[in-house]
Amino acid sequence: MTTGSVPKRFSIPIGPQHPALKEPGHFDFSVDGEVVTGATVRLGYAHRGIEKAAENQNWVQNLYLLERICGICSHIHATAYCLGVEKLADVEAPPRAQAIRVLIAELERVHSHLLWLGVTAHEAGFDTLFMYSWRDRETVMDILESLTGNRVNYSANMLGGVKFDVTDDNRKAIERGVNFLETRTRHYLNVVTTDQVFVQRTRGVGVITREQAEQLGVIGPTARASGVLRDVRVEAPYAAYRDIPVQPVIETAGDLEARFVVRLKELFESYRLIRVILEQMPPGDLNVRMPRRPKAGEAISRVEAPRGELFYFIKSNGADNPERVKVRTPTLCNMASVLVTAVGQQLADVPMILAGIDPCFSCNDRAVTISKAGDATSAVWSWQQLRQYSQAYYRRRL
Amino acid sequence: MKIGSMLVDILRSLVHPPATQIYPSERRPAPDRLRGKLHWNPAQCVGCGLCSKDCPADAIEIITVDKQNKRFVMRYHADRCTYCAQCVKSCRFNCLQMSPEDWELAATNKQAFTVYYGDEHDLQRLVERNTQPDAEPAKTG
Amino acid sequence: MTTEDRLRQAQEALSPWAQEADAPEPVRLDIVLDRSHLPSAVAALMNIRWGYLVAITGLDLGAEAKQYEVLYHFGSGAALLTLRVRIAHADSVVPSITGIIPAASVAERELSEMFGIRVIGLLDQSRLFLPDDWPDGVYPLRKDAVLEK
Amino acid sequence: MQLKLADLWTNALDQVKTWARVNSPWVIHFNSGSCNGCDIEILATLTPRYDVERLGIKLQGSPRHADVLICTGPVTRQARERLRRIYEQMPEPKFVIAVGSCSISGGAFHRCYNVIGHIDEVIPVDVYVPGCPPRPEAIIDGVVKLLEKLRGAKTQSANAEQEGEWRDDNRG
Repeated sequence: MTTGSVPKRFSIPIGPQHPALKEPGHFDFSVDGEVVTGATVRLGYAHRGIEKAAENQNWVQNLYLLERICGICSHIHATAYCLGVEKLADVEAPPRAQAIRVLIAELERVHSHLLWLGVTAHEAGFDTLFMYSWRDRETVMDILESLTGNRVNYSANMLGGVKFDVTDDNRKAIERGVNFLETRTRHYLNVVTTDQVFVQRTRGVGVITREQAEQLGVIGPTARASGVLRDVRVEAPYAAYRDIPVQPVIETAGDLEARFVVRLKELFESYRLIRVILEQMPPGDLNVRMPRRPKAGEAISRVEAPRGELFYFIKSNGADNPERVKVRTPTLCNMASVLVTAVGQQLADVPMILAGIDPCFSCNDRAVTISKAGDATSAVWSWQQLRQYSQAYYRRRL
Repeated sequence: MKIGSMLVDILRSLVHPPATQIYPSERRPAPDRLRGKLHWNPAQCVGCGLCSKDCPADAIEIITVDKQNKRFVMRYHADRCTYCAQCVKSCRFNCLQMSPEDWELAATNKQAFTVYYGDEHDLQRLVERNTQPDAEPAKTG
Repeated sequence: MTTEDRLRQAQEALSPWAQEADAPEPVRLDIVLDRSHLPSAVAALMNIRWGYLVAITGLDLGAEAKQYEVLYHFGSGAALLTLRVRIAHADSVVPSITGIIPAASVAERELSEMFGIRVIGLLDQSRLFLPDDWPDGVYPLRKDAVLEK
Repeated sequence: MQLKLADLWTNALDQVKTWARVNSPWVIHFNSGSCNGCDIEILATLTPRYDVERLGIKLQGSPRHADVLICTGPVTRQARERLRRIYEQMPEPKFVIAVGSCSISGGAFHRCYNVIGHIDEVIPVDVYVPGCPPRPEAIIDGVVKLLEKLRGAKTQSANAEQEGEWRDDNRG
């Protein structure tokens, strides 16, 4: 560093091991004072090469490999793959299996959104909310564990159906758990929209306008918080969603608060769906026989993961192994929005903005670099001036 | 707008019983469907090898001891296993089961994770065959 | 607007460039294009505000065909439009569509990294998610890639 | 006599050190390419239901403050150097717990080209916790097994010896 002149811009590297996020990713923020002027991210720490590995093992093995793309939304990955392969093989899973798939997908959405609520609250320094939401999340984890046999990576799907049935005991446990979670979610919705301390960290922060959202191709709850309806469950229903219509949740503000509200309101929709599925569970078999080699062809399957649209392209050449499996995860579409919206924001808000899209690096294992030069004027200030400025600034913010 | 909207939770927690489970001193029974360590029953096995073929992690090896009399030994790697239970579904003779009891598998060395299942007599024969220097290597499949 | 209407609208907008059209599923439409027409076709789609770019898929058609195929998936509601562009192994170059859809840069960088397909007009060609010490000239998703652990 | 006193003193100090270490291990967590499943389960052990802080375990943000490194996931090519660097930054004595099947053997990812191996090919591991992912209880069980090991051994020297062994293994 040279003395005599103050460098105009600092670059702040964060990661790959960092205290806030539990996943590896390297960020580089250039800042002008406290304002972010550019952001780059280097991912790939969790890049394992799954798409290639999928070409070298058989169709059944791939189900479990692809399920492990992401531990948080594992079931939805497996569902997308199963739906695609079943399409190729011209087989349809029985209605009861479809209903169980959707039931678990919605339970998974509940677990994922509650997890996100806690982690993002932790980013905001609101550890009380983090601890309480994770305590309540254990309710849905218990349900999933007793239903599927594992807390994460449920392995509920198999090609041609599901592995297990929903018993009366399960049904009762789910109903009890959902009732409890519904009252808790109402409480949390109240907290994130009325608690003054928290709202100051979220309202008007990291705004993605409707135009930006459309232009950047944002998807999932992040898009829905900006007033863009992108929900595969609504637009192109699959599995049991064809019989049980989903009411989309839309907010228009596009800021962090709206993202909280959208995800929490989606939880109520999930609770409703879970109740409806349990009520209207069709009778019948759990799975149908699948050929070991699906016919040659191409299939596309799109499903709605907790983070947004998940896209699978599967190509078969009639052999034991797939010819190509392409996975496009929701975080890939949303990551660009973070780096764009982070520019011009306070550095202290960046972790919140990043967490706001519910990023998942394991899903993503790709990287994005978007740099935008800030136009903030640089000047050398005395300590006194800086203090006055900061006080005035925060008074303005309040 | 208000401040401290979670204060009620905190106050309520003062009188509620704790949510914490004191795990190592008190062991809560796991759910029946829990997928723990794999167990193999050799009685029904015909050695089709579908379990090891469908295993996403190569955790199962079926070793043929005597092909004519259908004697097999299974080598199971608990450290490779993804606990997905595909093998249980693939087996048409219900030889495999995932135990809801065996899930505390932590160990300080890796040898503990390689487990041999099978008839005692077959295991003995396998050991003999492997100790003989000119014996053909154990066939897997 | 129904899904059929959307697909019809897309087909009409793309008709000047479409070499072949196919509907593998009722909600899907595949259109084969020449790579030189790709930017104008994508611009035509965006002009009528038809959906958004869902993904870009690369395919290696193998040693016999000696071709790559690049698939640009667009989604609008339930309708799914795929623009297919075929290029030879020896001449693996496609034009970039980032001028029209800036968010496509990620997908295009992935394509060039995994298949070694050169994307003309893509500004940032730096390494995306392969490791820093990855050998140059090895493209993992090519069928003939030699991958050492 | 003087020598004996010094011995006593070192012995007592060792005991105090072991006591402190066993009663309050500070941990750091690194994901070297895992699917996230183990990570959220590790996080779950910190939250009210399992609350490992009652065992004196505290999650640290910096490797400089940590005694135990909890690793998840197979080691990807890009994460290998970072994992090694974090391990090197930790003060002696240090211990490693590998959580999840893929961190022990590659698990479902053993066919992936960018996975160069498992944790114990990069750094020495003290306790292995298989599972995909292991339940939070099983992770606590792993930590407890590590603590038992610490209580039994004179940690500093034992660790040094073990590391020597590990290096030998690797050479061969």
